[in-house]
Amino acid sequence: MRLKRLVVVPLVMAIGCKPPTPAEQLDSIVSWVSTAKMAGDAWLRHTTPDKYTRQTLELSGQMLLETGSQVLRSPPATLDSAAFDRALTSTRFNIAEMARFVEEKDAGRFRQPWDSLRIYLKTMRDFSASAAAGK
Amino acid sequence: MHLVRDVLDKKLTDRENCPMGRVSGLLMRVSETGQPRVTHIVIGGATLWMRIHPVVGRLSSRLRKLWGPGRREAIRIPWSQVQTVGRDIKLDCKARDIGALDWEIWLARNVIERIPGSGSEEEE
Amino acid sequence: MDVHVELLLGTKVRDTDGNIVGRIEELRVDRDDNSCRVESYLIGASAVIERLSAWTLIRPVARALHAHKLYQVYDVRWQDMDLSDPARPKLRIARSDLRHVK
Amino acid sequence: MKKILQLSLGIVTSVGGFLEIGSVITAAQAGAQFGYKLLWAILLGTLCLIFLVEMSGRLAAVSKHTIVDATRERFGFPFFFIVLIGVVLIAFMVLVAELGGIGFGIQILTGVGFPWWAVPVSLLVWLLMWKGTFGLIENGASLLGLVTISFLVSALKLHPDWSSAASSLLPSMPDGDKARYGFLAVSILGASISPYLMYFYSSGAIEDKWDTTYIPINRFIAGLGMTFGGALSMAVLVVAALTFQPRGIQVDTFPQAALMMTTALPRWGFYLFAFSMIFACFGAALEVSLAIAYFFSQGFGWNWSQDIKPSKNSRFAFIYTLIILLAAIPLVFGIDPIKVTVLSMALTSATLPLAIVPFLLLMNDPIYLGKYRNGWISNTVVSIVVVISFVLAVISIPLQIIGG
Repeated sequence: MRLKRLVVVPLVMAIGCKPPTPAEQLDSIVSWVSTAKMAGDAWLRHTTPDKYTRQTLELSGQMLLETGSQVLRSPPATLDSAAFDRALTSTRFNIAEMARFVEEKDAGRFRQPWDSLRIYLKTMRDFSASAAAGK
Repeated sequence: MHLVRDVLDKKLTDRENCPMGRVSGLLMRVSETGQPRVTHIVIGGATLWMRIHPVVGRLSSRLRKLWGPGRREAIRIPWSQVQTVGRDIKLDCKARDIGALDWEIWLARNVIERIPGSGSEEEE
Repeated sequence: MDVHVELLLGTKVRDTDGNIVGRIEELRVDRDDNSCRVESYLIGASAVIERLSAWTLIRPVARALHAHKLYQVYDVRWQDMDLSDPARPKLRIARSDLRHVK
Repeated sequence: MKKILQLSLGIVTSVGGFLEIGSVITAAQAGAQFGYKLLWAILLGTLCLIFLVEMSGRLAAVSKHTIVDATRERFGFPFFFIVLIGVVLIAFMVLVAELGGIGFGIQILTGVGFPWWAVPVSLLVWLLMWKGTFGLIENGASLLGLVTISFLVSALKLHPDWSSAASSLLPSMPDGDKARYGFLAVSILGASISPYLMYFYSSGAIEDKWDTTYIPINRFIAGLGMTFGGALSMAVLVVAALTFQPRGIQVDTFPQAALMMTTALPRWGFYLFAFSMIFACFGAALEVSLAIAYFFSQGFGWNWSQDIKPSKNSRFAFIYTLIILLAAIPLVFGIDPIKVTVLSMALTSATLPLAIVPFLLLMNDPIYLGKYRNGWISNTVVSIVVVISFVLAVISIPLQIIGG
């Protein structure tokens, strides 16, 4: 009995974890934009290594691309797909800019995309909230 | 004394308190008329795996015939060599001589002592 | 004939009528200087409790539940056990002649 | 005097040894998603662990048997074999997770990915096992683990809302995803009640030649040490609740977790996190691989001690060598240590009865413990927690998989 469970559970887990719902995917998008923001905050205070910051920003961008395209493939009814797509693209562009300035160690120019990230974070939060409310 | 509770699976030590495995099995001689007697303590792979399932036991003894150090059969220790049955079971024999340490020695020679810093250099 | 004690554990024992009495769970032995003689076999579910020495936990529970059946352990003397086929042990006596322990 | 020294070392051990990747990641995920809500799971797990650790020390001090010795002797080889498979499989997963945790710690410091660190890190762990004595491993690794106290400092600096934290010490239903909540509770319980800690601790008591005079000290170490450890776990959860939850950050990856202390301790937070993870996971990796080697050696009656040279107990040395090398392989192929961590913690909960029920029976055995048997308090607390974590695991693991 127990032995069986030991084998079956990991197998099931390995084969298929549950697919996330659109609301969860939007939460995840907020989480990644927020991560990029927080990593940017810490870098501006010179408290994190450049490489880590750049990698984390790149990871955020990549996760946004993946999760975003999943959302767009089957968008919830309450979501304005076109607006979301536009916001997502600009956010990703911003984060890519931040990563580039980290690589160039240019804190001055870094501030501009970092600052506008706050607005995109709010936009994404709104999308996520409306999706949650629509459900 | 209870044979299963107090003897089976207990740790065996030799004359010099060297651990020599656990009691894998016990042999009992049954005759038509007389009282059954426990004659041997058995240590050894196949005996142990036989307790899980006969198939596993047979597989183990087949593998043992193909590969592995030292003697091929299970080790049988006559009951008369049992000195004390307490926390451990103390036997009046030498672990090395009866083959209880075959794997230990084989692994030491073939694997462990080939890795630097195993501590084998210091005694020789 | 040599019998493996460890394989005897858990085998079902039948009485003279062929009914199952229980499983062998423990062997009582008497040990002196250089021999070890089997005195009796303990049969029944509660013999496991005996073997695991778990009475301190089980007894209060059994008492609270009035589960007297839990105490049923048969103590079969060596004379009464037929081990000529170790895979199928048989009793030489009727079930009613068995004695309880505890 | 020696005992006093041992006492302080014991406490240090538990402070350093309690926190590892499992408790950090599960507590951080719980805090990020549910705020303080899951503090009760840490409390419950820690309470159970206090009793379990005390019991394993007492068993060793009175009977001179480790848990593994006694399990094999009392329950026989077939049952022991089932426990062996279950415990070793999960301990192996935990080892993979810990090695991954060290690798991740180095990754965020250097920018070089953790798969590259898997082999060097496991070689280093192996080298310490090969050359180091038990005392060195126990005390050295855990002294370094003291850096994890920075979580406690961070939590205090963030000025948590004490009353709402205190009210979360009693379980309550969440507003959001209930399946996820249950799953996190199970993982936290599994991370707190790690059976390998019991095997490690009872073997340590034998290595240090404890006798019945150590019983009061043992009680003290278990109680105080595990309480400190539990407090550290709670601190991680509180920090995550205060930094990640308002920002909407979920801890899905390690680089996210690394930001945990950057607001509470702006200057050093990032590096303290990295070093906390490296040292804590290093200590845990040593403990887990020792526990696995102990499990085999004691179960089969081989010669074992961390204090003698490998050539004197070759089978013991062979087991940990093999296990550590094997654990590096999945990491080289880039398996995600966070996933392994969460899975192994939940599975720990699900298999707790397998490890704990026989142990509980042993602790009531007059032959092993005589008058030092368990009282009804220990029996009750441990059984209740084991039942809770088992039931939660059985309900929430499938829910987490199919979606609640």
